[in-house]
Amino acid sequence: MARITAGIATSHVPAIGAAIDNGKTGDEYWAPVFAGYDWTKEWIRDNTPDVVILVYNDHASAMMLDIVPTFALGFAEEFEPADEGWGARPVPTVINDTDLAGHIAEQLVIDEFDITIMNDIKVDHGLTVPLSLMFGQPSEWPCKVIPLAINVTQFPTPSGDRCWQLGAAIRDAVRSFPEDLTVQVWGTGGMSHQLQGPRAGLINPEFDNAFLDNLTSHTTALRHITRLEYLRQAGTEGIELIMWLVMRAALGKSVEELHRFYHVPASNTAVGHIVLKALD
Amino acid sequence: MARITAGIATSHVPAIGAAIDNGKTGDEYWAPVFAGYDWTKEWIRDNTPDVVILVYNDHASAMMLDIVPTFALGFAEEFEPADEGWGARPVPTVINDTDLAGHIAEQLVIDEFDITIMNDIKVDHGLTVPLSLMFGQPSEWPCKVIPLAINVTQFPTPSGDRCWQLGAAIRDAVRSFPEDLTVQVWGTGGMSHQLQGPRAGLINPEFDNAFLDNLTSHTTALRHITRLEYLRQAGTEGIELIMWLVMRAALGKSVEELHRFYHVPASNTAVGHIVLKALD
Amino acid sequence: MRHRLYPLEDLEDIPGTTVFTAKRSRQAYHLHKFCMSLMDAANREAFKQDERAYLDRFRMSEEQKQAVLDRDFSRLIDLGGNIYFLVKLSNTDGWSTQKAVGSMTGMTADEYAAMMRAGGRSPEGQRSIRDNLK
Amino acid sequence: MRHRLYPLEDLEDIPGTTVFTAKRSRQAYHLHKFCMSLMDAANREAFKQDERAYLDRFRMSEEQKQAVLDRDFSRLIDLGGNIYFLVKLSNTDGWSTQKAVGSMTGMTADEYAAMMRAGGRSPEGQRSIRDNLK
Ligand SMILES: [Fe+3]
Ligand SMILES: [Fe+3]
Repeated sequence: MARITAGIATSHVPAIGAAIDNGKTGDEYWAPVFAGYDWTKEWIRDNTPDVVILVYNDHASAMMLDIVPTFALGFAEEFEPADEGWGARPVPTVINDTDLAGHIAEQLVIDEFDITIMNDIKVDHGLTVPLSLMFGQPSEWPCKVIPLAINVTQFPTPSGDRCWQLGAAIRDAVRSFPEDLTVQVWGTGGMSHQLQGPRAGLINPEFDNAFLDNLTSHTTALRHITRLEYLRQAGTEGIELIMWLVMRAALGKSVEELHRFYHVPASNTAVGHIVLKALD
Repeated sequence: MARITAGIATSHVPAIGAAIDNGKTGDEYWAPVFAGYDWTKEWIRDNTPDVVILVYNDHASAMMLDIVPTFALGFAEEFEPADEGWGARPVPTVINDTDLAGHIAEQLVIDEFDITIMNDIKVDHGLTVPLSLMFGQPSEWPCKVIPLAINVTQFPTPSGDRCWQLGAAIRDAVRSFPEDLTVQVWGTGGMSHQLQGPRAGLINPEFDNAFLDNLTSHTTALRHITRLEYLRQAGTEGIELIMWLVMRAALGKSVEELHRFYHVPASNTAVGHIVLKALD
Repeated sequence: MRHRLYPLEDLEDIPGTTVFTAKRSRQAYHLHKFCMSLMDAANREAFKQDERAYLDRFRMSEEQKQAVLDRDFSRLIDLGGNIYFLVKLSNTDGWSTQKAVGSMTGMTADEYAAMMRAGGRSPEGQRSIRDNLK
Repeated sequence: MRHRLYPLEDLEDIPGTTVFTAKRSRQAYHLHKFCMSLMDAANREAFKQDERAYLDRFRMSEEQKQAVLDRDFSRLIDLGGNIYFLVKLSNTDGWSTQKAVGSMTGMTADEYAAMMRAGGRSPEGQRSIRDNLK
């Protein structure tokens, strides 16, 4: 039986990827950012899952122009990194687990999620930066990855509560998969940031830290934060935090916080990172 | 306030489109098929809606290869007919009502449907044949059309009951649109047919007629026909009938049957057609 | 969590029927890419000029290419294909959908057309492989 | 039917903020098509060679073209643009995302960078236009 053992959430700022790719992780600006991930890089060496279900948003790299899916499941065998305007990141090809992905698709549709299956996507920094943060610069990623892209950009975006329901359904789907697999669910994006207009640069540490505080045991409040409230409090791009709720719901009722990190800034963004162990 | 006044269901066989385009509607083979639509062509002259929400499935013309959405709403200003391998059908460009489409998208996402917005699609026979059947060969379609494509081909397909829920939500969405608009919902595809394998050519008049009988007032039974049951009873492509359920649910509790037609065959398919008036 | 209303394996219990799944879609991805390329008149022309050379532009399996050259629709279904993609090929050839579909039944085009005119294939004995064995 | 938890108009009540909707996405469809074309190195090269000629390949409005030539990101947002598309342009120029984003704030790049290092823009007074008027 497959089981979800842990969840990881992290911001996925493109500049973090550039700092890694250009060997700047030791720079004065970047060193404090990367220090926040040292614990996790150590921990995950002994806790590498077979599969990561990686919840991210595509940043107008593979979707958003002609097609805007609410929930999109990557179903190709492999995913190459996208060229976001300055060449593709020099990172390994992402390898899917299509058996598990197919099972999850089946089960999600039975559970009345109207998912979209994507048979050909390039994956952008939203997916590859978290992999680099946790696994460094290997020649191959040490596990398979199922990309799950969520529309957080074009309104109407799904509600936080719908994302929670999706996470809970993913949990059920994984637990009903007969193969003996260790699965992690990662939620990416956030924390507070706004990348447009005169209000750009907004950072709300109070909101961010309350979110981190509540993520372990006070999740009801988080489920009911409206889309409007995210925009007001955490900036237009802070709404990416709804993807953390997919991860949290997938872990079940009880979790233990293993590690937490918060830092301002990375480029325009507040960086948040948390590692949660599933107890149920 | 916008209101849904009527619903139309019809098969959307490509050969019917070819018969129209090639002037063969009076041929011995085709005349009985087209006779079944005479009543409706007459009726719709006095009952042309402002907008048709046209529920159809794309037949690997604009989707299905790289992207397989469960529910896809067309959101371009216009849609050209697809070239399905023998040139595009000589029919007018389909013009969208993006105001209403945008409102429906908003409301469906609030109602927890995980729709996909398509900003660039060509529309195939699934959408254009019903328009030709009802409106003939005008130089412009006499109303706007919102394409709503449903995956009925690649498993997992949505359940009939999920389609019913979608129809009910479309009803709510239309009724909460402030503009004074007359809207029809059309469900297309079906009836029994199978286009593959040694079992191709399957036709089940008993199943089809029961479906037509129950569509007006005994809808609970129809909602719970499983995907497996459609395949067993109505053939692999007979499952297109789930799109009729979207139409029926959008009409509300009470409807009056204005017209009905059933004929075998058109090419590989049993042709069914029904016109329902919304009474609520 | 909602439960399946039937075991997934039951989808394989229908006589003469292959259910098109996400997995089969992967198997036929490049075959289907070829089929959809025929939605363009210039591509149809190029295909007609030299079928083999045109097919070699696509990362299809050799078996899939041969089945296309043979217009063996049954085999193409076996190799993951779905009829909605495959009719782009038969349409390119100027075949009717009835001709393409009928070619999978083991009947001649005339026999199949006659069966359809007479009301089509009866569902009797066509619902379940298991039940037929009883 | 679920009801909105807030009036849709409230999305316009946030200071200095434009919410990207399906409607705005339509307005910027061809602008965004241009932006995504820059995900290809050869296209970036062609754009750099002759920006105006390259832009003329796209059915963008004249205002959108001019705003691209001016690298006026505020104006591009006004004209329907979304930052995730627009950064393809700033990335092509070799700008950091911080430079592109900061250019919309009325601050110099150094001022904006300094604000971010000091903890970013406070949300105080930035939550609601209505509340600010009270
Ligand atoms: Fe992001
Ligand atoms: Fe069809």
